Amino acid sequence: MTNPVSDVSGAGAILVTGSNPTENHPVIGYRIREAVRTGARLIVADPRRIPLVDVADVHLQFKPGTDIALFNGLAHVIIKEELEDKEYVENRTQGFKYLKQIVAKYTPEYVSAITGVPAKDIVTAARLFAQADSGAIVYCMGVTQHTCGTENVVALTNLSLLTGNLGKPHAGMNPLRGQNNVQGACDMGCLPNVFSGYQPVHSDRDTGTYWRRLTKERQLEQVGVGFIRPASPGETITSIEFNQPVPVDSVSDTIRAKFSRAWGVELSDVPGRTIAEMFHYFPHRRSRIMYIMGENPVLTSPQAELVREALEDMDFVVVQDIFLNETAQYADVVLPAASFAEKEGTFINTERRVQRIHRAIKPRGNSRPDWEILQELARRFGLNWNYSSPEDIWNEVRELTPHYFLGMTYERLEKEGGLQWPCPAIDHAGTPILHKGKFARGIGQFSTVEYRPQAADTSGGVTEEYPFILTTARKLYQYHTRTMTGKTDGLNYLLDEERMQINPRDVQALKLTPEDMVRVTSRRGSLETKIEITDCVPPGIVCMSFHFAEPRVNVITDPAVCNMSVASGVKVSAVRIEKI
Amino acid sequence: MEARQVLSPSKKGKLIPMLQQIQERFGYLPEEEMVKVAQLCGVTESKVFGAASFYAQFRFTPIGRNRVMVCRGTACHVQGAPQIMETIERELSIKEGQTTPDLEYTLESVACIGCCALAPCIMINNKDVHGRLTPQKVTEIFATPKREAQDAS
Amino acid sequence: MDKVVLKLDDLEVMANKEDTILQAALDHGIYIPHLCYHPDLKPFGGCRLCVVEIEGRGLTISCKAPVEEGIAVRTEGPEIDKMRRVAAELLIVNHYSECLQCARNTDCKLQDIAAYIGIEEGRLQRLKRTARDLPLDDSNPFFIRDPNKCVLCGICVRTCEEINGVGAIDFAFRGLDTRISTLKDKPIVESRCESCGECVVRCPVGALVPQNMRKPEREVKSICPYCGTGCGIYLGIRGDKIVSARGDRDSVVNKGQLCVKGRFGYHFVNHPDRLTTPLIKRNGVFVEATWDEALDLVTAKFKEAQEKYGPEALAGLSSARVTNEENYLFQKLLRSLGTNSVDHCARL
Amino acid sequence: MPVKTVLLGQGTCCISAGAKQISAALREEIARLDLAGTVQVKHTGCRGFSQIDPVVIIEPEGLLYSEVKVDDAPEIARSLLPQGQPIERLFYRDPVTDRAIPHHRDITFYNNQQRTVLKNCGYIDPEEIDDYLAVGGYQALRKVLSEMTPEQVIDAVKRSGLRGLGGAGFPAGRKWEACRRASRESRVESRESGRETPDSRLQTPDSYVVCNADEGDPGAFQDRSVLEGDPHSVVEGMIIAGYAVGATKGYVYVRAEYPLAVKRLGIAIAEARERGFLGENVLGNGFGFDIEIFQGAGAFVCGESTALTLSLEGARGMPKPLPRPRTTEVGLWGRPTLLNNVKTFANIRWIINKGAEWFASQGTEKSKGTAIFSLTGKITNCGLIEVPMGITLREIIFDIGGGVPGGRTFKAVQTGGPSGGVLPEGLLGTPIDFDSLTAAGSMMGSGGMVVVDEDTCMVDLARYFLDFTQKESCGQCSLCRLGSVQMLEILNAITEGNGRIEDIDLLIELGESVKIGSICGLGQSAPNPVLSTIRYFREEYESHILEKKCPARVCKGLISYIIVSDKCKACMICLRKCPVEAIKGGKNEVHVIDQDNCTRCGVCLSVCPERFGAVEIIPGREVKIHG
Repeated sequence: MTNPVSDVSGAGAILVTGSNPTENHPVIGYRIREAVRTGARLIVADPRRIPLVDVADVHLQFKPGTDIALFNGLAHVIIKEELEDKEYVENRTQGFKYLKQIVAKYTPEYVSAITGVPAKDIVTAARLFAQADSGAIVYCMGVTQHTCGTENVVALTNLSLLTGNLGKPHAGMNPLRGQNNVQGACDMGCLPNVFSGYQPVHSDRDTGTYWRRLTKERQLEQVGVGFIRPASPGETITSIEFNQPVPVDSVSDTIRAKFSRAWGVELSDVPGRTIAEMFHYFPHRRSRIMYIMGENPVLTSPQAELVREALEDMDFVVVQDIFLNETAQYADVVLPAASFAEKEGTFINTERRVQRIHRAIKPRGNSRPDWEILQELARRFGLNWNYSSPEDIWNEVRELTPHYFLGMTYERLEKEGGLQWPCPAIDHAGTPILHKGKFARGIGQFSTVEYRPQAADTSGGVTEEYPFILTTARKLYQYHTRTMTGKTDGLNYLLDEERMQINPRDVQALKLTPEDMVRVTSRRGSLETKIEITDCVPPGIVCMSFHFAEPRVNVITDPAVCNMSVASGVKVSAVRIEKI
Repeated sequence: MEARQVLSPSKKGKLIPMLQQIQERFGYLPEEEMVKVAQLCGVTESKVFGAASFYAQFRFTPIGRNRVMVCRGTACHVQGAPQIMETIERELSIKEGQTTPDLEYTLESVACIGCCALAPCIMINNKDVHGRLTPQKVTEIFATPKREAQDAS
Repeated sequence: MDKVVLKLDDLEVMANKEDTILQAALDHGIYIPHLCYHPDLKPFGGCRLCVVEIEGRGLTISCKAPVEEGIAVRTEGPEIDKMRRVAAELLIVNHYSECLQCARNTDCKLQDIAAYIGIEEGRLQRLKRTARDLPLDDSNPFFIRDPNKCVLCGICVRTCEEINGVGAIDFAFRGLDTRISTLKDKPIVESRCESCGECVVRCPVGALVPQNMRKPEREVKSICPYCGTGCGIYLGIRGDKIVSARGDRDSVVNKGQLCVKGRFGYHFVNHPDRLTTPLIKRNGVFVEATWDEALDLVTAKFKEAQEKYGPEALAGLSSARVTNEENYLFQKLLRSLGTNSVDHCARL
Repeated sequence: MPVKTVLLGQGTCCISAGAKQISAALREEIARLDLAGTVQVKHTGCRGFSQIDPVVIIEPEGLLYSEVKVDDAPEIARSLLPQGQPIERLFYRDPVTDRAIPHHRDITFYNNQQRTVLKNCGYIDPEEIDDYLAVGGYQALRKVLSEMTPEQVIDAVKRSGLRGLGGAGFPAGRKWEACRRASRESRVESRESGRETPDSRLQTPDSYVVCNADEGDPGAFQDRSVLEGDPHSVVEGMIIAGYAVGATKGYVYVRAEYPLAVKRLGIAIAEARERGFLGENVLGNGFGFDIEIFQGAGAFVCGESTALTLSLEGARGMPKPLPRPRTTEVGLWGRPTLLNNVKTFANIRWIINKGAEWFASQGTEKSKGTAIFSLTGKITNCGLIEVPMGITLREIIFDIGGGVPGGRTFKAVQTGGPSGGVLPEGLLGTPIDFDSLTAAGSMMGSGGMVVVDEDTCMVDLARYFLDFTQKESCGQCSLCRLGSVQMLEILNAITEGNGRIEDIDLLIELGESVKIGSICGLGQSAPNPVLSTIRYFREEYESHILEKKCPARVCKGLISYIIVSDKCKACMICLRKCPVEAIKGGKNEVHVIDQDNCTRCGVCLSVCPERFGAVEIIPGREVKIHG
């Protein structure tokens, strides 16, 4: 998030898209409702009628996968009605004229035809957002988990730039992170291409993936299989004028050298595999040994069957977790870890705030905090690790990542209720709002993206054979794969089984009754599920959560990934539904 | 603080008129209809019920074919309305606010019918006013139709 | 912030211009009995207990009256005492008061008020209990609603509306029949209630209490382990078990608020299914092992594979649930072992 | 050209008494006699004298026929023939002198009144705007729009001394002025705040005018009569108010239990719109104003301004506690709102037409103009009256009302409905005005005036009113919700014979606390009937408690029905009708009521033939009749 959570309360307008805060980030949901009560205008852009729609001024119920058209349409209205923040656009951005050209054709009528949203609602939404004193954009996986996820974000960012909403209070671009420390995992360098603080490991910090860099010429053979869709010329990347990779060879070399020196080891510059590549479709491209700490990819990954196969196929799998989860069944060794309540450390939340956690009780049985296990292993590999506490580790992070964390001592974090990065010095107050006054890269770049319809042969393409779009979501009373929530009886009482949401009109057309089971089949796989009849989903669209092991929705979702962020496009899968 | 609240007159202001229309149609407020009203007015269902249950006009159970309203105005009271109510309760074997099991009668009291010169009085089905009542007259009013109803069943 | 000076009884105090008299008094350690006031919520003014007298103007309820420069406020006086006593007695008589069996015993605003005013048994006996006995609503697995203990302060209604914006409950009916109700007074679990428990936290009496409540012996500050919002929490500990979680009111992120998972979803920590010892799969079955056995095996296997396939053969998935320190160490370990294949489920 | 006009009251009360059928029959007869060309039958509102409804008036003679029946229609029609003669048997007979009075102008009930607001009620057809125009309707509006600035209008209302006739008597001019000020300020503010968005500009008028016609007081029906009899006068007053305070939208909040008033008001609004008195451009003046009817769903507390506003907003009508902004500043939808009663608005045209000074010349020093009461109860002439402020209670009850009927003795008069109090004979000299009535422990309130005689139990009357208010309590504040019920419980105990002597002091203590501690007028005034009856009729409470007797023979727990053996003719009627078979006896055997089984339902009394009069009620429950 460019802005703090508390900032949402005073926003003049809020655009929520691809996010269902009241169920998945309830406390942020409270803030949004609070903002509405005190006068904020709320625009919800979502294919589903999420609970926030009840308090929204406008609901833009677009067809899944047409995000770019919608956002470009909003930009079109803003530019046409001259509602953009002219001073801001003039002084702080570049590329406005290209944006203007690109969105020219996205008239409300044109966009309406693509998205199914009434033209007048597009106009109203654009005005509400642009005319507010401040406009916050709140989004989540509904925007990013698409094959064009990055482009969706680009189109959304354009709106924020146009209206001068980046770098001021009660505004900004606010992605909501799904898990307590997903931000921290990224910030700490648990990504193939960067060390902590996004310091590049190697020169290609663009979209390069392990597989593509190594075997560029062999990608094309995969077309149609659809595991990883290639960036064929003219299709996606080349039409984007976004963050052109800067040559960072010398930079990354220096950084690698820094870490190498500090850690006392040689470091490789071979790009690492992403999660999707670790479980590659072709066995010979997979990893052979997996060390899985606190993850459950068997349930969470798209085309989960493939993950299961890949795990079975691997030479050796280590799972380190607090429960014997579904993935652990495929492990050769399982290491018992301590839970969050049993150790010291820090988490980083969605607003970049580093916060302390404390040991409340001692680890269960012989379980140990993950850091202790890791240190034990490191020593067995002959590495000279000597951390006596998480604080030792944190101090190393601070030193090696000074531009982000240097100012954040445990003492300060404790006393000041957490700090938001960047906090590069001990007397630095942290950074609640990013891009204030100036962008990190100097000037805000409008980038242009075009809407591309889903081809009929791709997973999201609706055809006669696969007439429904299946989208995925999470629910209030469960969390992820239920490893944690499933252990609380009350939560299981409130939500104990998966039911696919389906519109009453579709129910009628398919001649279903509320008790019926249905078979849902995509181009990837098939499952059986109960149904929940609700007008939260419009006709033609069905929705499932991935909380339950059975039915496991990810056996049928699309593992095709976004070319740039490598996030999977699980939000759109064409399916067919049959009564059993 | 109260002035700052953004209120939308168009939707919420129709809440009570909508409930009145529903009651006009069904004779009471069915649950599904209240849910619909909530959606149309942009308020929660509990708010609709909170408002509906606040006002004497609204009912949540089906109403009898004949609606008996006993005036509880002051003039009627001092002229013996309580006795009239008791007599009707005895005649119909129901209490104020209830409906006979055969859905023939619903017995209610009303703040004032506005026929104080006719006190004590009752009104049946919003049109027939019976005034200057005594327990005896009440018995007569309910004797005939009740017998008919029994015959019919 | 602008300040004003006013007199509270015989004390001259300085208060924020936006404060009400009640806030100013409570800030300065002056107790004025109150039941329907809650600092997080807009004033309601229903309990009538916080009545004070502004000299020269007469009685007013202090939860709604703003402070003003130079006013002199009396928190006690014959008229105030009479009215407040009668109001308190009426509330107490109609409150189902089996205090010792109540989960909120010693933590009850009505008890505080009774103690402050000094309730006389003789006076109470003059009054009749006029409220009716109503059934409990224990449909929600996390809390119980007892309308017989409800004092109709409306804090739950306002919390549901002002704190989390759900609006699952409202006042229904009127007069003595007034009660807090869902649509048609159905069990709360059938309403749009999101089970966040914010109302339970704020209920001044025992009308809303957690199911199977156990008071903690101590509390430890932490961060909620669920979504990325990062709400500050206090874990309540009893023995070696977590028995409660509450929001940290000092946290700028959640200001004391929590959702259903954060407040009630801590049972996984105590759960018997927790892994307590390393396991090694032998012939397709997991058998318990010592740490040394397990770690030695891992080390050996990693080395073996790396020799066979090269360092690239190893890949690691880190976690969005573990701490920064642990994530950092994880990638440090893998990169130190020669591979950059480290990722986590950020995109899921 | 009609020579004669037949005026037929068609108010709710008239219709209840059969006026509709009479009208139909009369029209039929007139057509049959071929009189349609010379005789016009006109439906009007009620003329207020409910006691003698249905009434037929023949103009231009001014003849009044009282208590007309359908069967009288042919005879009335015949009397309208050129050679027809007045029908003497239908003349009103003065109950005191028993003299037949042919002309309505000679009837004491009318000629002691001073009708301003009710002037046209009963004379014009409320469903015909031309009737209203013919009596000078909408002239005030024309005058205001063509000659006066809003400030001048407000000034006139201020100078007239008009006080709100909804009960509290707040000076109307000051309210209008405050609303205009707030309305202008808020307009500037919303323009400057920059928070205006495309749709918010469309939807919110700057301020509102609301007419309170939620007449919930049991026993008051003057608002209804005005709306049924002269709806345009209210509409005109509201338009003028809208012009004065700068509002563009008006609501009439009227009880849904008043279907006829709703209907007539709807017709009046439609007609006014058609004639250009309402709409975007009133009388071509550029001023826009329209009125919508909102049917109140039945909550007495919605007479309170904030509760009424909440009700219009679709919420529970729970009054907002003080301190809070006035409705004139923050009212409907958060906008400045002028809320006045039906009668207040109906007075406006007179103030404009006849001048503020004319209005101010009537009434007393502090209460100007007239007051309207629904005079009911144990009174000879029951009906709606309009009298100048300052007239005494005695004049109303005895000169207009004709005193207590049936040779009974006047005991007390209750004014102000459930919020008011009871005044004994000693206070009959009290002049009618806002302040005097309040000082005497009662209030003007909504204008109910119920006369009670020796057969009315004051404890029961207090219990009755409290039962009403506790049912109508919004339930929000502890003192009103619980205190009023507690008081009711005590009164129930007293009327059932379970009272304790210390209960009287407890009632006073509770009553005074509820009075000072409740949020709104409903709670604050709920104890009035109890406190005033204790104040003036304490001995009645004491005899209930100490002697276990209800002197007025009302409270069921403290009375006995007996059969006077000398009078009983052993006719078996009561014996057969007794629902609990508590009457023993037989043919030719004097009947006796078994007191242990008697439920005191009163059936025996009502069935005992009047000529026998053998059943009597006596105070107390000690009677034991054995054998």
